[in-house]
Amino acid sequence: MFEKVLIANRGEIALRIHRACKELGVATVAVHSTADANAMHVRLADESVCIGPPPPKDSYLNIPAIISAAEITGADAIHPGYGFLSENARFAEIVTAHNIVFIGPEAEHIRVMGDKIAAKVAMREAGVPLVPGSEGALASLDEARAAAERIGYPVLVKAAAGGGGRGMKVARDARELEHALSTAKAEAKAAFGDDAVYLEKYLERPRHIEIQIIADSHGAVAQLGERDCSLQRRHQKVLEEALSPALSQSERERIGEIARKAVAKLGYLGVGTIEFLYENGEFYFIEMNTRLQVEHPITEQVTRIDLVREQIAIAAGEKLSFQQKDVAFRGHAIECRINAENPKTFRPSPGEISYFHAPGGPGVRFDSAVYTGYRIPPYYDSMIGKLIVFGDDRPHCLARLRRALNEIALTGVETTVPLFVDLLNEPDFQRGEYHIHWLEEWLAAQAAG
Amino acid sequence: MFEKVLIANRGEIALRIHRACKELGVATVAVHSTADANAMHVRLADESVCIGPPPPKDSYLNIPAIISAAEITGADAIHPGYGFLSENARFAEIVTAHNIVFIGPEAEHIRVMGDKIAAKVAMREAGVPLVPGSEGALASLDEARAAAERIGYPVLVKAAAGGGGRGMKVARDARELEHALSTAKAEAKAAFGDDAVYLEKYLERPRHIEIQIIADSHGAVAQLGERDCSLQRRHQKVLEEALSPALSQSERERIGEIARKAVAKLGYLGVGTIEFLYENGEFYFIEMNTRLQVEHPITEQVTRIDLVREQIAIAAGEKLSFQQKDVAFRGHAIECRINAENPKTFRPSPGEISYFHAPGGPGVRFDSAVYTGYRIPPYYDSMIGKLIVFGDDRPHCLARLRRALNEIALTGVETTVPLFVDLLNEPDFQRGEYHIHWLEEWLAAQAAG
Amino acid sequence: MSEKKNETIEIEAAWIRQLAALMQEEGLTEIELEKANVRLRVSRGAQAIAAQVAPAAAASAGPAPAAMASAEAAPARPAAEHPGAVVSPMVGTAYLKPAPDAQPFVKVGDRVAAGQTLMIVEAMKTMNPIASPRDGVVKEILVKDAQPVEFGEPLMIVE
Amino acid sequence: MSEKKNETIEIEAAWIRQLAALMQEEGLTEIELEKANVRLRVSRGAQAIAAQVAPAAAASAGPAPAAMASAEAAPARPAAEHPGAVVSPMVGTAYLKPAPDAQPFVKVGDRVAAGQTLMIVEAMKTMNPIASPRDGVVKEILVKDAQPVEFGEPLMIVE
Repeated sequence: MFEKVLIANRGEIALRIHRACKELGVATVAVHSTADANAMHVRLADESVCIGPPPPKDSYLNIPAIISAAEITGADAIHPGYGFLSENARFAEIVTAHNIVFIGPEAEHIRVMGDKIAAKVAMREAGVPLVPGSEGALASLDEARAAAERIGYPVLVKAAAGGGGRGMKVARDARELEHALSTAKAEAKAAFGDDAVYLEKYLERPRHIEIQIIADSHGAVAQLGERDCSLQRRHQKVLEEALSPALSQSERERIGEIARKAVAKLGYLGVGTIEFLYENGEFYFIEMNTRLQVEHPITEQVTRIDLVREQIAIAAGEKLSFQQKDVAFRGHAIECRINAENPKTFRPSPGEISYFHAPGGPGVRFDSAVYTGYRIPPYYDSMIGKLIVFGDDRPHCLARLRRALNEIALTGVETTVPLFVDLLNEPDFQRGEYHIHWLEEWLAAQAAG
Repeated sequence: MFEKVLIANRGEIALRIHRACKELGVATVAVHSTADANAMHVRLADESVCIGPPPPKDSYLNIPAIISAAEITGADAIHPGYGFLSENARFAEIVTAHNIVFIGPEAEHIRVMGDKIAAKVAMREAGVPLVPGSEGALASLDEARAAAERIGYPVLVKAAAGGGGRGMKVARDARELEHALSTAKAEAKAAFGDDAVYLEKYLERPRHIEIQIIADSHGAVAQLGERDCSLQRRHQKVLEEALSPALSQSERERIGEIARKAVAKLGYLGVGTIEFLYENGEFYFIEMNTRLQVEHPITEQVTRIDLVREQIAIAAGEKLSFQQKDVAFRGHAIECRINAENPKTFRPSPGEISYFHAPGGPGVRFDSAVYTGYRIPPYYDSMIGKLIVFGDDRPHCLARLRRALNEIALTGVETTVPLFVDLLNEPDFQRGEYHIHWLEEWLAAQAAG
Repeated sequence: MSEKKNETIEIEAAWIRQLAALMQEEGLTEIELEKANVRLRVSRGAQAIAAQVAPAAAASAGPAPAAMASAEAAPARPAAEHPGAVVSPMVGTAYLKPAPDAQPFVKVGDRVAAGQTLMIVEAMKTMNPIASPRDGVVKEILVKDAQPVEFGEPLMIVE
Repeated sequence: MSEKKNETIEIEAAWIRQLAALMQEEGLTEIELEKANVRLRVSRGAQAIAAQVAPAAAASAGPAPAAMASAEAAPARPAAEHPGAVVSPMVGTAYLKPAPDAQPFVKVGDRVAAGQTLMIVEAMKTMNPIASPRDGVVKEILVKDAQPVEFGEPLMIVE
């Protein structure tokens, strides 16, 4: 195991990593910008180093400063958390070149998965389903019809040179296809000077389902089930559930096994997440995140596996502490991302937290780096805590979530707590019937009164 | 299920009950003394009623005031918590006579178990092992020898009329018995004017092992494993573990089954705890607590069963939500009772908590009713919170406990947090090798320097 | 002498007066003094209020139900501290009349004698007469007939 | 005499006045004093201050590691705010000499010109010369040779 780990991040994830290190008996180094000198992980860490001024590019994204901090403190590993440098292949290489262990996958895997096209190619080769489409441009209506039959309606006609929604038309059946094709071609010609179009499966109201995977350096690979992260606003996840209320047990096992096999084939190391769109029983690859995920705790709650501890142990060359057959799911977990924002307008509300009291009691975990008297700096994201609630089943989890939301005492800044209270009263949410557009539609309806 | 539950208690257990009620969708009534007007459970409850001045006899033990509060608020059940009126059979009867449900066992069971002798008789009849002894006074040395052979050495010669340690002598073998007998008789004669003595098995360094049981009104009875509460100071539990580091799996199953059968035979209702002394593989009944136990959360953590929720549901006539065969133990849990006391002298330290921040992260639960700005009233006990930590196994649990203790920020009053930090460094504790006298011996050694 | 000293708090009362005057003079908000086995804390306004406000503020700005207890308690406070307040000695139901169709025991403006029954608080089917603590006039009746009352809740102002 | 001394708080009253004056002068909000079996706490409340004080108190009074960051940072602050302070522009290792066996770039009392190299901060094998921001005299050198330095850490005072 490592002697000393440098945590190249801030906020709740820096604290989460610190906690895992302390439980492993590993010393911690907190690096921080001048704006975070009073942050909780800085106060709790064994050592701390100020690495730069508030702007991320000068501190949390400042590779030389972080490497220097590791060198002057003698850290033997760096944990990048999520965001910032966590998916920067060059950073991983530089860390390794300085004989420091990068707690994450190999740089090559970060690089491939960071490239949309390369990632899709790699995943297809590894047996992961993509959004089906025609191979290349369509030469004729007949070819389009054949492709659409193969893919299944509805289909989306897209300009090969396109972007921004122009040259995109939906066809719900063979009758609509001819018109969609000609309109898309005309628009594409007008917009891009190129009328080449192709077909893709059109997903109307998909869910966002992601599979947590973990692999050690001894060949063991496991999948830890899915998270349903369909409740999003502007492509930001707002609330996540594990397991998904929408998947059947056979769907769960099928996609989990696909993900596990793909990761094994890739020779991937550490924790990662394969994200899918899910509609009508089918899964379609979106991307793979080669790092710890914000919402990892809900997987921890339903599997009772400490992902950060496993991740660090794997980086230190240890074996996974469990096997796939030991992974059992129990109960239901939900995470709410509580932001310092107006719950209606989502305008950020930085400032001083004049009073804070965390919710407690059975089944409630609050991962947060804020405290009474903490001043939320305006330079970084607005998340102030993750409320993670576990229940015996989904109804119990919802009841507990309601009571936990009610217990949070936080004054001085606005928070999104009221949004979650409202969400709990919504029948669609109570039934687990939602998709990736649901939250924005619901917010729009709420705003309209 | 009930509509509205009155919580006839204060502090963390009042909050614990409030949380269980809210998760069941039940409204809560907090009753409180004038000293507790700003208590957290009072602030969170749906309704609150001030029932009297600070002294417990005028408020939390004031039966008419509590019944009146239930009547004016229309509560249909009363939860007594632990302490105060929780084991007062008369209170249970009065509550019932007012057509309010008492959330606990029937008055008769409270009464029997509250009487030391009656409890032993009932338990023996129900097949529970007691501390073996001679039946009645010993007529001769021969009779004493025969009894000692049957019981097994060491034995304790006790004055039948005795008390306070007078007329008590230990005999470690047959040779010592004659002298012990004559000395005890002489002392008994001198002290009580009666030289009748009897024999009992002498336990030198027993552990305190207790079995959590639960029974519904439909005949289902389950045992939820043991808690090891051997770390005590002045008969007060200080730290508890589930499961015990000392029991083998077969011992665990044997005593659990004995407890379960006894409770079934008694026709007991609700949650209860049968306490035993344990030495050399044998268990000896001490007493049965007919209420929720302070340390119930560690059982909740290793079984994932919400005891308070089950308790309330049972009182409402519902069936146990699980069967004995569903009870599985996973991982290890420890509870530290954190008191507002000097960690060396144990002198209470009431006053205002000028700053409080709870420990958090995975596997940590802090059941507490204190908050920043809370003034600990001098009228009640000094417990300010229960730190409950869960780990995959005991070493992991200890590592997590260490890091959680380190995170607690609490100023303004002294706390026993440093005691637990010291305890974690103690090899005997690390190995789980301790007994009911260990903590006091250790504290004495620490004090001696 | 030492016995007597422990039975009265005359000395301490004098200290409190002195400390209160000092607080005024020096613009202080709190003085704590521990001396000769006596511990005293004298406080005025700001600080004490801050301590009380913190939880209340947290509660009221937090989700709804938390605010209630303090909100309910708030209006009661001034009346309870009124020098003429008669407070309930128990939890129960206040009755202003001896029987549903009878006249009330007293009404606002009535002159009452010490010991005279002002109302009844019923608890567990027992009728507890509330006696006037002094001779005076009923200035205000703070509860309605058949209203539930808490311990310490002001019932009436008699001056 | 000693009895009488214990019955009045004249001495303590004088202390309180003195402490109040000190609080005023020094802009303090609270003083605690324990002396000759007397424990005194005098405070002048301000809610805002209470809120700011809290986290620092929590850190220092809480379990050990929490105290560290603030304890370490504390002494650095005055020097960093000194108008003549030259602070480190990066994390790294400070070197006072161009080579292990060479003379230091500057020593206390030296007169330096703006732009003159005062020391080197090495980060990732790169030697970064630290130039004097002004003409002046080296008043103080705050780091040792080969000492690790943080971003913003004061290295030298040049006035």
